[in-house]
Amino acid sequence: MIHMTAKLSKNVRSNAITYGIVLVFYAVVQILLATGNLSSLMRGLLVPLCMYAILAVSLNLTVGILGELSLGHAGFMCVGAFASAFFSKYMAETGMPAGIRFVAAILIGALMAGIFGILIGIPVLRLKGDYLAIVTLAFGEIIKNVMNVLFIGKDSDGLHFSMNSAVDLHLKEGGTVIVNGPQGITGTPNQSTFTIGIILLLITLFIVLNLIQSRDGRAIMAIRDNRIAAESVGINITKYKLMAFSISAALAGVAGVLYAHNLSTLIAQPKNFGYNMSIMILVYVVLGGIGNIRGSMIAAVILTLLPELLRGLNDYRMLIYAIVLIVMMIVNWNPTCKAFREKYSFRNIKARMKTAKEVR
Amino acid sequence: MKKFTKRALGIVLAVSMALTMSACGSKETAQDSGENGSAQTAFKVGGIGPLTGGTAVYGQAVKNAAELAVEEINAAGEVQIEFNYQDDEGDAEKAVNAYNTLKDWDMQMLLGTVTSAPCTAVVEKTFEDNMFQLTPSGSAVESIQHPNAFRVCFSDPNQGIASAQYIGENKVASKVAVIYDSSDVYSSGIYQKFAEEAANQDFEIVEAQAFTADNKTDFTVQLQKAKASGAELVFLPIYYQEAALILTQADQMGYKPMFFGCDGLDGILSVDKFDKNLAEDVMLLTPFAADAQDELTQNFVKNYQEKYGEIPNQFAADAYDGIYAIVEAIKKSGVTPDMDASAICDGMTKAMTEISINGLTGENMTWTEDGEPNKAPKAVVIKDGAYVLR
Amino acid sequence: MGTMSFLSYLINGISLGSVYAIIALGYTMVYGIAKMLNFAHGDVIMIGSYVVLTAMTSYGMNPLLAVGIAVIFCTLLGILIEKLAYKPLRNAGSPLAVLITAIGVSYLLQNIALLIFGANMKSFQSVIGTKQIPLLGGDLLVSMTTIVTILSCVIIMLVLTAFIKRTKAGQAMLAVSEDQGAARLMGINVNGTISLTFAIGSGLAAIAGVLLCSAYPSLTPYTGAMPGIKAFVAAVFGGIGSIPGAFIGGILLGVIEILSKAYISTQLSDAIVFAVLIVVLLVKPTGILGKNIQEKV
Amino acid sequence: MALLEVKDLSISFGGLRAVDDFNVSIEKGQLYGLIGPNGAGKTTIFNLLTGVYKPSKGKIELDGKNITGHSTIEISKAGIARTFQNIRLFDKLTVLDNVKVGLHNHNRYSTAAGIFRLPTFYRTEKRMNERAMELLKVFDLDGEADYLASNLPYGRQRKLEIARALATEPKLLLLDEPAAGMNPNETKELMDTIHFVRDRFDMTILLIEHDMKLVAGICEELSVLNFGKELAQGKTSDVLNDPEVIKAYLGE
Repeated sequence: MIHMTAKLSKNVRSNAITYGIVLVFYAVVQILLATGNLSSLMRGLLVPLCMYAILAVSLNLTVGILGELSLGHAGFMCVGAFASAFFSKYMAETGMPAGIRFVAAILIGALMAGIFGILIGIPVLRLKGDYLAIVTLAFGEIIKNVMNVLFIGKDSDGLHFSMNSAVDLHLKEGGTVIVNGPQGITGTPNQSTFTIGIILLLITLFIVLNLIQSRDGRAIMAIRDNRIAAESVGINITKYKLMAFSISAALAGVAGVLYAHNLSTLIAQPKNFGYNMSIMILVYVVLGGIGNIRGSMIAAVILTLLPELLRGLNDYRMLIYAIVLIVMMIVNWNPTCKAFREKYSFRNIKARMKTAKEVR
Repeated sequence: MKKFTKRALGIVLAVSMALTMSACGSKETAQDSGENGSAQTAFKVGGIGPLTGGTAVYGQAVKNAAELAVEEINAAGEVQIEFNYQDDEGDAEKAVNAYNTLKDWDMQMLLGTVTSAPCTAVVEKTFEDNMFQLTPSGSAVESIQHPNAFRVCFSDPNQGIASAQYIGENKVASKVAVIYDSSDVYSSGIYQKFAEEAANQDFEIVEAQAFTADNKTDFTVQLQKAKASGAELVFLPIYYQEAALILTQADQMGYKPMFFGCDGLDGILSVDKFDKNLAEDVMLLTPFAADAQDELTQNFVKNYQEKYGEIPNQFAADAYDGIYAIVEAIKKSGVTPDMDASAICDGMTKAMTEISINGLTGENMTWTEDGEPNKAPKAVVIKDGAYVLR
Repeated sequence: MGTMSFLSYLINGISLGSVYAIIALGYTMVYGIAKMLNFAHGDVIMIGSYVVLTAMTSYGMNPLLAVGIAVIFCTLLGILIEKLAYKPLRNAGSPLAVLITAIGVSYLLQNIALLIFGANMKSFQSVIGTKQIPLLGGDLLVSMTTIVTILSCVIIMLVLTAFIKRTKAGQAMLAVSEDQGAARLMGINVNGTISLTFAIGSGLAAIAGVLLCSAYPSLTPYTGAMPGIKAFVAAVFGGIGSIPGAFIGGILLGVIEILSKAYISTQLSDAIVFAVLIVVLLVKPTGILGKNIQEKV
Repeated sequence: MALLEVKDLSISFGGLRAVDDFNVSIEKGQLYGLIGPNGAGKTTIFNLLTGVYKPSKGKIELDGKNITGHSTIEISKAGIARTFQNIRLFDKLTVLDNVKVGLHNHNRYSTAAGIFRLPTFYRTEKRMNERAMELLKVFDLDGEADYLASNLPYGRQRKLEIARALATEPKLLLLDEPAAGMNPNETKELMDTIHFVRDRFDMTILLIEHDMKLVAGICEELSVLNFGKELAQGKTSDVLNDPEVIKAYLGE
């Protein structure tokens, strides 16, 4: 009995620290904002920081908790971004209150990304390891590619679609092109704020952490650790894989909504929705600790800040960034480095001093 | 060990945050000294464009030429400029970061951004802050949709229409094929308007083939289709890097139509190791030609080449003109470096529509209130590896 | 015209596919032995191309000599990368650690090239020459580059297969790829074998770079990235770890890409290639020639 | 009626008959042994019984219900649980959570209840914790409930696997070489545990084993398998003295 209460409270404590970090961060930023002590750069980065943290946490659900390598996370973000931006633009003239519209946009972004997660997950999750990785990469690229040839316009007759060009929409007088193929969606209302970002991050954490520490989360982690054993005790592998994958996708969609409503232009480019971005999110997860939710959140923040802080290096900026990334990976993961750190970690030194005292 | 990772990450986070904060702290002291002590004597002009990533070549050209212009202006002495150029990797989100970095540096006006999509994102921010913005090459319509923003280059629709009109009015060809980059705002923007205007002109678009940023090494299919359609002219509203490849591959297939391009094609002759014979008879509608005979261009090309070892392209010319336009507007409006960005913006916005400059990309360039330049594109054709006015 | 243009599309597809195939060979070898996806492989190709270009234009070297130098350079580079960036993480406990590091190396190589050579595109003069060979009574033009590319690809594949089957080092590679632990117990120098694999893979990358840039003469610091990913797809297509698989996967990928451009859509060709990949993997979960590994219960 | 009825169970892999017309009938509460040389097809029979492989021929009935060709999950729900020859625990979960995964299908609450921490979540989790601790106590693992499963010593991992299997509330427990890798002391202890489990949970147990002492010590009946075929069947003492069996085991 003692053990399990200890365990529960351990989880509670760990969660409290995670939420606490976010809240303290929020409070510090609010104080700095109020006293005018926050640089424009930092102010501009607040929403992206929340967005990348959400992406990192959500991908960690797939990579760390479900144990499947996904290289198409940016694709779900793309779906969420486009679906919500389309909705916001479409509803812009209807007189729907902006606040309600934005909440609806968030839900639509999450829902659409989640649906894509299920649609893609059903075939994909039968594969394993690197094959699954490459197929998720392929899906991500397909989503990006299709977004680049999608034209949607609106006129008095309703919506028109084309996969060819804006001219083929045959819009009537007064009609507007909402999704303009490679030129994407422009003029999405800038509604993402830091407060909303933090709230969405907290919701993401709440969902992911509570899921992990529940019956379903245990089943998901059991599948990760040993699929065959999980099956033998009656765990429905497909169901739980799909659950983790689609929740992860839906949360990535939420990040996409933040992205779409933070910039007035939304284009599906290799840089923002291609495999490069998917890999970048994976970097956050691996650097922060696979399966370590708090770590991935912090890693996302550091790696987003790093290139901005290196701006002073001018031409050498990205070079140094690459080197720092490699060095961080080696320091974090190399067995010898790990052992070295263990040996000289603060806690161990303290413990050693304690035993030394006791001996005396 | 996970504990340690977390702690290490935490420390790095704390340090990095402290760094950012201290950066802004130092900024404030700088501002204080500016306000109290000796008045600031130089305008702080920021620049934004890609220095890394696939579009780095355009951003680097802008940076180089702008710095060259700033040097000349500072040497002349009438107006002093401090120039700070930030990388945006060609990405909208990074461009906003770059803009905010420049704001922390107390930028008073902006030359940028170089590419269209980031420009559309940044113009939203400069409008909010009432910051004067002049983009050398952001050509999408939305890139300068607010009154505080102007551009040096032509807009995409403008180029598309002008190209169609030129081909139609001069009866250059009757069957035209288009190869364009559908993943690029510039290229697809020109194509859209070109196709619309073509309907009014006396030629027919017999084939339109696209490629994407991820798939731009092999153009054989697009060329073969153009060939099969019997097009006499292939319109290339794309940048010269891809155009160089298209010309090479067309040559390998033995396909020799006329090629016609826009300002993006300029620079094709200066591609390292490019066989200039392949570009023989290529026509382009461009406001700038690196081997034009006027003194201004020749001096610019000479100085640029001495400094950077490359022949400047269209982007460089636009940036160079951009800096000079800014200086001209400064003189006209009478703004001073000790004014704040918003006041400068008000003065500059008004002055921009009143100035007229002779630049690399046009004589007697003027600007309209919606930010578009008035200048005539020159139709040039490449003969013996050099531009000849048509 | 119809069949003729189809034939010409097909040849272009095979030519593009051969380039993918050579890159994929490097991917697949490294994967088979080190069990890692070397995302930096495409960038080694780019570096190799720059070396050839510099050797030829700045030092006026003969093309073959330049290629030789590039092969040596890339071989050494491959060994260096392996020693510095990958080896420390070989026992890290998660294959993802080394994957991420490979991405770091990829960024590093791109940015080094950017600093040294600048972002401006270099037009790569074909080391092979641009001669056209008319076939079928002159209706079909095939360039020398295409022929050399396809031939090199076949030769490299055959040589590699022979190397692995016939030589001691090749056998050691096979053993390491089957079971590292067992190979070590049998006295095989596992570290050495992995280094050798990287050396060969990177040397191949130099050749792939020359062929890529001869067929598509444009070179920028980012030239290697997309072909690298495509080749990775090709390797998976054919069954990653399998040398004939990489060959078949590469050729198929090239042909599908060109044909879908020609007959479906130039804009969606990448989407189509990826969609075909997905279908293949769903039918054959380990690729066309991949070994089907049943997990033992 | 027998709890488990297996009739003419067969499967082939690429032409090789791995299991050929295997028949067995196990009564409720029985401790039944399945022995045979390496590669005789013992684990394959376990895999057939648990739905990992689909039989090419034959019939499996559990408690009068036909479960032939059912999926692993359905069979688990029908009441067959197993352990594995090479231990398969959820390494990165705690000992307690390993057992709680076993309790998964008998203690339910919705995903939403889990995420939003509805009262059913706390109620069910409390019940699961109590039940899991009870089981752990049976195997003397309660002191290590918070350890990661991978940190347990080998012998205790075996016990945890059995505890996890029991958590699914099976009617039939399949043990695949439970004594593999154990020293004589541990084996002795294991025999006591198996007996105890049978008595305490009123369990029917089918086990594969190489250790003849263990088999002779606890199994009431035996089947002997060689090359996928049944060699002998019956009372343990009879079977072990069968000359055919001795020949198969000791060779010519």
